[in-house]
Amino acid sequence: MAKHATPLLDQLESGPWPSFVSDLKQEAASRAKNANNVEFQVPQDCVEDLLGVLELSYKHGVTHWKHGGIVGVFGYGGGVIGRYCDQPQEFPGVAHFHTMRINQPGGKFYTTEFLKNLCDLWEFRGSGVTNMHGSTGDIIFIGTSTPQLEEIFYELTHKFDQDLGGSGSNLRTPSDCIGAARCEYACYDTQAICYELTQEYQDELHRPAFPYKFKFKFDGCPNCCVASIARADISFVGTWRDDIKIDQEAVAGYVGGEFAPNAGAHSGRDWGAFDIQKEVIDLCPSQCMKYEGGKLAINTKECTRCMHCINVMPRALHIGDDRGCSMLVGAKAPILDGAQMGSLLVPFIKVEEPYDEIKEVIEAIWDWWMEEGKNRERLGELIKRQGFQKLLEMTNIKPVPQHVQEPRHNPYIFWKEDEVPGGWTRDINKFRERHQR
Amino acid sequence: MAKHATPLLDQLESGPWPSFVSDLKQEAASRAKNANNVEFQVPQDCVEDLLGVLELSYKHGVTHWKHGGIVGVFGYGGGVIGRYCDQPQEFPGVAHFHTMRINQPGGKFYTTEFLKNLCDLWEFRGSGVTNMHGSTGDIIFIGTSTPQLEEIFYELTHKFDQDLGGSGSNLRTPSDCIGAARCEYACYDTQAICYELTQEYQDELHRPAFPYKFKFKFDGCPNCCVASIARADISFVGTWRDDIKIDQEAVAGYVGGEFAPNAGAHSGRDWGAFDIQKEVIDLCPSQCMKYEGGKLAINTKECTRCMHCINVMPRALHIGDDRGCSMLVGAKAPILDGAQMGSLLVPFIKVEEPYDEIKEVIEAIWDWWMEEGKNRERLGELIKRQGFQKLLEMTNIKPVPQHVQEPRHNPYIFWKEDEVPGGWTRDINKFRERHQR
Amino acid sequence: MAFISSGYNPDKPMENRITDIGPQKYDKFYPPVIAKNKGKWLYHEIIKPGVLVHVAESGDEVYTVRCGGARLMTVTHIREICEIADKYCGGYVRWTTRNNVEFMVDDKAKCDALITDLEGRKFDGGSFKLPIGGTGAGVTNIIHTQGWIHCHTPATDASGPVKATLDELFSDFQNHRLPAQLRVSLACCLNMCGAVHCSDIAILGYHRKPPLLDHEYLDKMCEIPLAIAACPTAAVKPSKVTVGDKEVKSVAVNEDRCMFCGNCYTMCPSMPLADQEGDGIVLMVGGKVSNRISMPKFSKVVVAFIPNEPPRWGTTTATIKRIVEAYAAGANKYERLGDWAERIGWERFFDKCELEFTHHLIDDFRDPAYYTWRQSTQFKF
Amino acid sequence: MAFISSGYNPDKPMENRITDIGPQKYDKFYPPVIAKNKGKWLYHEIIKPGVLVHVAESGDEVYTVRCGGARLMTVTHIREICEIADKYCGGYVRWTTRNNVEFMVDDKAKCDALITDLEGRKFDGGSFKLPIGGTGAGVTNIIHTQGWIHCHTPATDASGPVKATLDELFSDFQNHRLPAQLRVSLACCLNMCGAVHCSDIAILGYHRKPPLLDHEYLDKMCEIPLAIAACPTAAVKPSKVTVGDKEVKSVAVNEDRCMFCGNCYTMCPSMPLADQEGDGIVLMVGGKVSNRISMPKFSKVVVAFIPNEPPRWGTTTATIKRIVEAYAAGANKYERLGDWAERIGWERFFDKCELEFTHHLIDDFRDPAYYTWRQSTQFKF
Repeated sequence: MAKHATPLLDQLESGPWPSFVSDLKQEAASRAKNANNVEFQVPQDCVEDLLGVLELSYKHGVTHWKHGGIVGVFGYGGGVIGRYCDQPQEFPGVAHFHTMRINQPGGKFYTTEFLKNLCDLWEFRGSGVTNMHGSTGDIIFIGTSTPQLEEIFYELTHKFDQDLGGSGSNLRTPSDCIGAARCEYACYDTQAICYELTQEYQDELHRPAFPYKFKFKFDGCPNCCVASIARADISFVGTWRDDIKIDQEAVAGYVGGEFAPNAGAHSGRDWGAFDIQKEVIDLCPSQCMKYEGGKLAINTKECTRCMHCINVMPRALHIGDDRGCSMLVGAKAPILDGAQMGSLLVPFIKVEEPYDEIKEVIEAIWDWWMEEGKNRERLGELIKRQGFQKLLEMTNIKPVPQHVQEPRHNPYIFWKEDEVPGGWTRDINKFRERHQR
Repeated sequence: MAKHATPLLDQLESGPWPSFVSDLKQEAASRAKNANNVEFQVPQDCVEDLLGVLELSYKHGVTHWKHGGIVGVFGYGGGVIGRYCDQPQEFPGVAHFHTMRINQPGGKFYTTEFLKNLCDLWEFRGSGVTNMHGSTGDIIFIGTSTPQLEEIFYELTHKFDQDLGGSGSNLRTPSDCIGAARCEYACYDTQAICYELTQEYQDELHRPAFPYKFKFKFDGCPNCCVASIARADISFVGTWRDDIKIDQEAVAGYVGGEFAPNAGAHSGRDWGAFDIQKEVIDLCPSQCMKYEGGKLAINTKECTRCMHCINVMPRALHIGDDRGCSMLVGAKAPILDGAQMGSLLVPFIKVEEPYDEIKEVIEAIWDWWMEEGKNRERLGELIKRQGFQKLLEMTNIKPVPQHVQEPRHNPYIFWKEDEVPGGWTRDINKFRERHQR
Repeated sequence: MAFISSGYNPDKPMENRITDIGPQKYDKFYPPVIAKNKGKWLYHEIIKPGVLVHVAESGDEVYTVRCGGARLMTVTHIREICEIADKYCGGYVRWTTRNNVEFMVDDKAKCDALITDLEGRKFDGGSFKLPIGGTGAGVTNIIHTQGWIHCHTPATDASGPVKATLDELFSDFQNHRLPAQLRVSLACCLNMCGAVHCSDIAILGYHRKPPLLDHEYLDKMCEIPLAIAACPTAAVKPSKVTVGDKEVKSVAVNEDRCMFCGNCYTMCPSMPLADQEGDGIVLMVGGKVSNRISMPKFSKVVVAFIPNEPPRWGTTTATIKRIVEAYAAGANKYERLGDWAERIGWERFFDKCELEFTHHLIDDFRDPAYYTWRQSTQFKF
Repeated sequence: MAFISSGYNPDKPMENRITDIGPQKYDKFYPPVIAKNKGKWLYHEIIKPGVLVHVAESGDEVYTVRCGGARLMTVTHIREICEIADKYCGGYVRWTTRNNVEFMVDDKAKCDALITDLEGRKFDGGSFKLPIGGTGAGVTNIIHTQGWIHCHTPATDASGPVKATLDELFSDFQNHRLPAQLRVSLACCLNMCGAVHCSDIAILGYHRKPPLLDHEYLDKMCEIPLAIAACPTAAVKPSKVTVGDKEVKSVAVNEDRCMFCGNCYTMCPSMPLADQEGDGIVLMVGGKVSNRISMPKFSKVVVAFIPNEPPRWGTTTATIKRIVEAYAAGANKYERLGDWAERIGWERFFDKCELEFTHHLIDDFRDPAYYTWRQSTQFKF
């Protein structure tokens, strides 16, 4: 029998989509039964209380969680978020119910062995409820008490060789797409650089010294499956500089209907026979393609590498061999000063160990932002405030037309004194010799 | 012999384009000769001095004109702009050299009789130098002295039934395109409404009571030949709501090469045979056209009236019969706060005497701007500062999707208290009953 | 419930301390077929919704079965996933960025048994545990934030509306009939932990009442200057307030300037915004992050407010369904929702989706608002 | 030079005063063929560059010969225009918005003699008085402002650069070889009396030195608070300055915040900006006001600075010529310069026009600047 009646939540058990209510209920039942005689280190009925407090929110139409206090593990400034229930008497099992962020592995590949170990640990020392995964990418452990934080950290580091992720004004846990591991579009090894930079910047990740949060995200190609361009302070998007490789026979295969376009992504409807002119050539944003006499031709110079043709004909077209990434900077969600997409800073850079050139750009950006950024000012907001020119200056990158979608339409150019012959110091009396008052 | 040597200006006499230097020289010579024994009321050699001071600017690379003082005609706050030379000893003929703005007639049609009268007046009481016309539209008389201002105004009003134009913080001289007078694209009579509103708002034109300048401009169709959309605080652009009228025979004439496309505008190059699919159908921004089986069809519901097809085939396509205009508001040049195009306020309004509905919109806008506008704040800047919603509210116009190019991407909606059930007054103690601190 | 030590000594926190080791290295977790063929994949194909094959230069193939899952997941459920992975996938499994679970096998033969197994697993309440789908021109899993289950600033729940929406859109999770992929996301307040602002459809929790002021405690619980500085519209000012017979330091809020963002509450727990009538849902549409064909773009607000309707948020899910159906009916092949709306014009979008246009949808946030108004005579009646 | 009264009595300014009568009524000046067919025109055709025929429903035709002219025009020149209009056009003539003069006749036969007459008229210096052209897919007359001839704030001359530019582009004034019409405009400072900000090519005078401060006279000649308020970047502050042995009220300018707009000078003549080395030309391109095909758009800054080079501004005109030739070579039929640049991408525009891209061209003016940076991986190398 459930500890709390949940008539509202119960209505979320029907329907085909996996019900988190059903899952929580099975966890509550499992803890109640405790078949393996676990010495639960947080209240055995905490999941019951979690359901109870959520039901109350469904009734009241508002949350019943309070601000966290400052909790954490020794020497780290992030990775743990305090959370308290605002009805602790009614729901003592979740009175203290902190979150821990566990740094996910690259590509979110797991062995079951590792996962089962985490499950055992979290059932034992926490609620057994997780997010797989949080928005930034971490595994999220939802709900434990303050005394368990160090214990969990100790077991993670000593037994599982596993660290926490970031939270607060620091480098947030970097994340990546599946990349070269299982995707033919990957222009660089997202997992390799994600891991390398995560390791290199452990101090920045664990010890908040930044004006605000800072995110790296790694997309292997311009399809941007991890949405780096919308949410990373530095977004690494794979690209290439040479020709798209064309297998003309495979092109013919698509044209002849042998292969389904877009890898079969449109199989749910009869869109008619594949029309390469209409579906590929005409949709090319730079109009750099031709299909004539049964041959496909791409004018590489005019290609903007949007991926459409490659997506439509993955057997026939492949990314070029001169690969690297574009770095875009400043993306963020709307809070506080409006959303930003990443703005292109480095059109092309090779992504190769030891990534020194990339690190130089990162560190130049951080130096500037740590010097000039206000409290809670994201990089994008600093760029807006001080200007894209300032970013170029601080990163020592030459302005190129690729930096802009279009040149400025206002003519308000802030010239600097050293750019103007004769400088700015003038003599009013000399001026008045030629120009009477 | 010229009074001042002008070796630099002389270099602007060569080349095919009409030389203003040659023209000034002929005027200077004419005044020197004075064949008609005119009793010049300003210095006879003022055009010589004008050439002299301009030559000096060419040498110095800067202007030699000073700020105007406050000069004008009695009872008007605009129409005259004071101008003084900063080298009056050297160029006494232009020491005082004020500008007068003469309100041009609609469509800038003239009888030579009227023009010759103006010439006689201006030769007699001024420099004889004009702008045909100033940027806003007026005839500009360049260069007279303070005592002549009232004399010129008296003669203009008494002899020529002609008033001054606007300057300063008032309604600037309204201007129009040629419209129905000689253009088959005109969706309303630009000259009629331009004249009517100019007369109706004479007080606003002559007596500055506005926060800053205010411009009306009247374009007969979306081709916008007077650029109203870029520079008028209220821009009236002709449009229609019903079908474009199609003469299928004339369409065939274009397709068959009988008529030159775009009224012959492309005659200077061999662009190949006219291709209606490529040149009309494919370029239609809303893709609402078809040419099949020798027939042209337009889906009026999806047409955005961009004029392209009509421009290309003026013999075959004609604007619809349910005509009126769109009103756009707030256009301005970059100073002070960045340029603005006009923003669509009234998607469609009939343009018919006595224009009461239009005047209602105008006056509602003025009431708001005069109440809320800061000193030197253009209407567009006020709309930016207080929001487009406020403009709709003050003009009592219902928001429609036509008002936006796209809906807001930030979710920062400023709800008003009366829109939110229960209002904003809440009791913290009641809140705390459900939510402990 | 006895306390059991991990070995950690609170008196000597630095003793044997291990820190700054980062995550496990990625390649320890690669299935063998992945480890072998990494960087050498030739092409892929979606065999049917939710089932992909990737073919390597070596001729190797990997079959992936993608399953939706609530991102809120218990260890019991994860253990079941592990059990499946142990049985069919040699002990490997992965998650996607959008909270899907992927089971990979290196042989088509193994695939069918796996699929049959997955399809048969249901929770006691009747829902699928691991429904197969989420590929191609369909709807995939909804990324979302915490909502009422664990967040202190939400304006709506997350898991509930997501479950209700995906029940409504379930057939499109398992089908490829849409013109292009359709990404739905939810953020429970406009802090947008989930960065939903570039989604085809974004469900956003929104407050509509200015903060309550707990004057008696405010100065004790908060740093007033931080609360003031937190306000992006400078609506919060210091003030003195009489509580009972005492004058206390507190703040005053210029309510007309409040846009309900909750930044003040983030800095100061004595300024709560949440309210049953005030809170609800904003719908935004037409965003994308891919650079395919068109450039990435932000989602636009098309429904200013829908009340919270727990437990199943009926108006929200019905409105979303209406938008999806209008998109499915109107868009061209490969055309994302936002590209469709731009092609037909937003005025037509509101028609086709039967949405009301209200003044709230007109941008009035700072200078760039201007660029969203219509500066052209090109529009449709 | 005796003073001759108009009849105005300065002692009694209101005596017989006529005011507020506005302009002459437009229809008094219509040629008969216009008056008769107004609102009933069927179509038009450009017979050859500069010569149009409009055909009315009645069958009437009006032939128009369009001539370029300097907008700065003396009465001698206007009288000559009148003489022509009297001879051929029944005493009617009109001007266009872009300072062209139009002679209209209602019979094709009258047209040829008119044209021959016009083509023969030259100034003593050799230039045409009334060159025929300015129609169709070519360059028409340049609209412009006053410049050094009559303005107190210019950063360049107007009539001179316009004459020099139109000499350079003259063949395109008389030809229809361009892909579409090309509108060139000039404003002698960024107050832009001429509203050149939406032109295919805009020539803009620009200062680059902050105002000189005439401290000794500043407080006497100016209202200091107005000068301070005039600054859009809040760079002007009140200050006290010692001049000789006297302390006077004046202003100080934060020069790093100055964008040289000259608003302070407009309010206060003791703050002049003009300087021979500092002043020069900015080139902007790609704007349009027509709603045809694409929406109206602003011109973009593509050359941050060219020094003033009187009398013929050689670098400016050569640069413009280069842009026009690149456009003529690259654009599609009907494609305006800005649409061409957007289609090929601005990075390609700079290549094709052989223009250098400098940091000045990146927008850094207020929040909307962000929207001009490249938020996509779509670009050309």
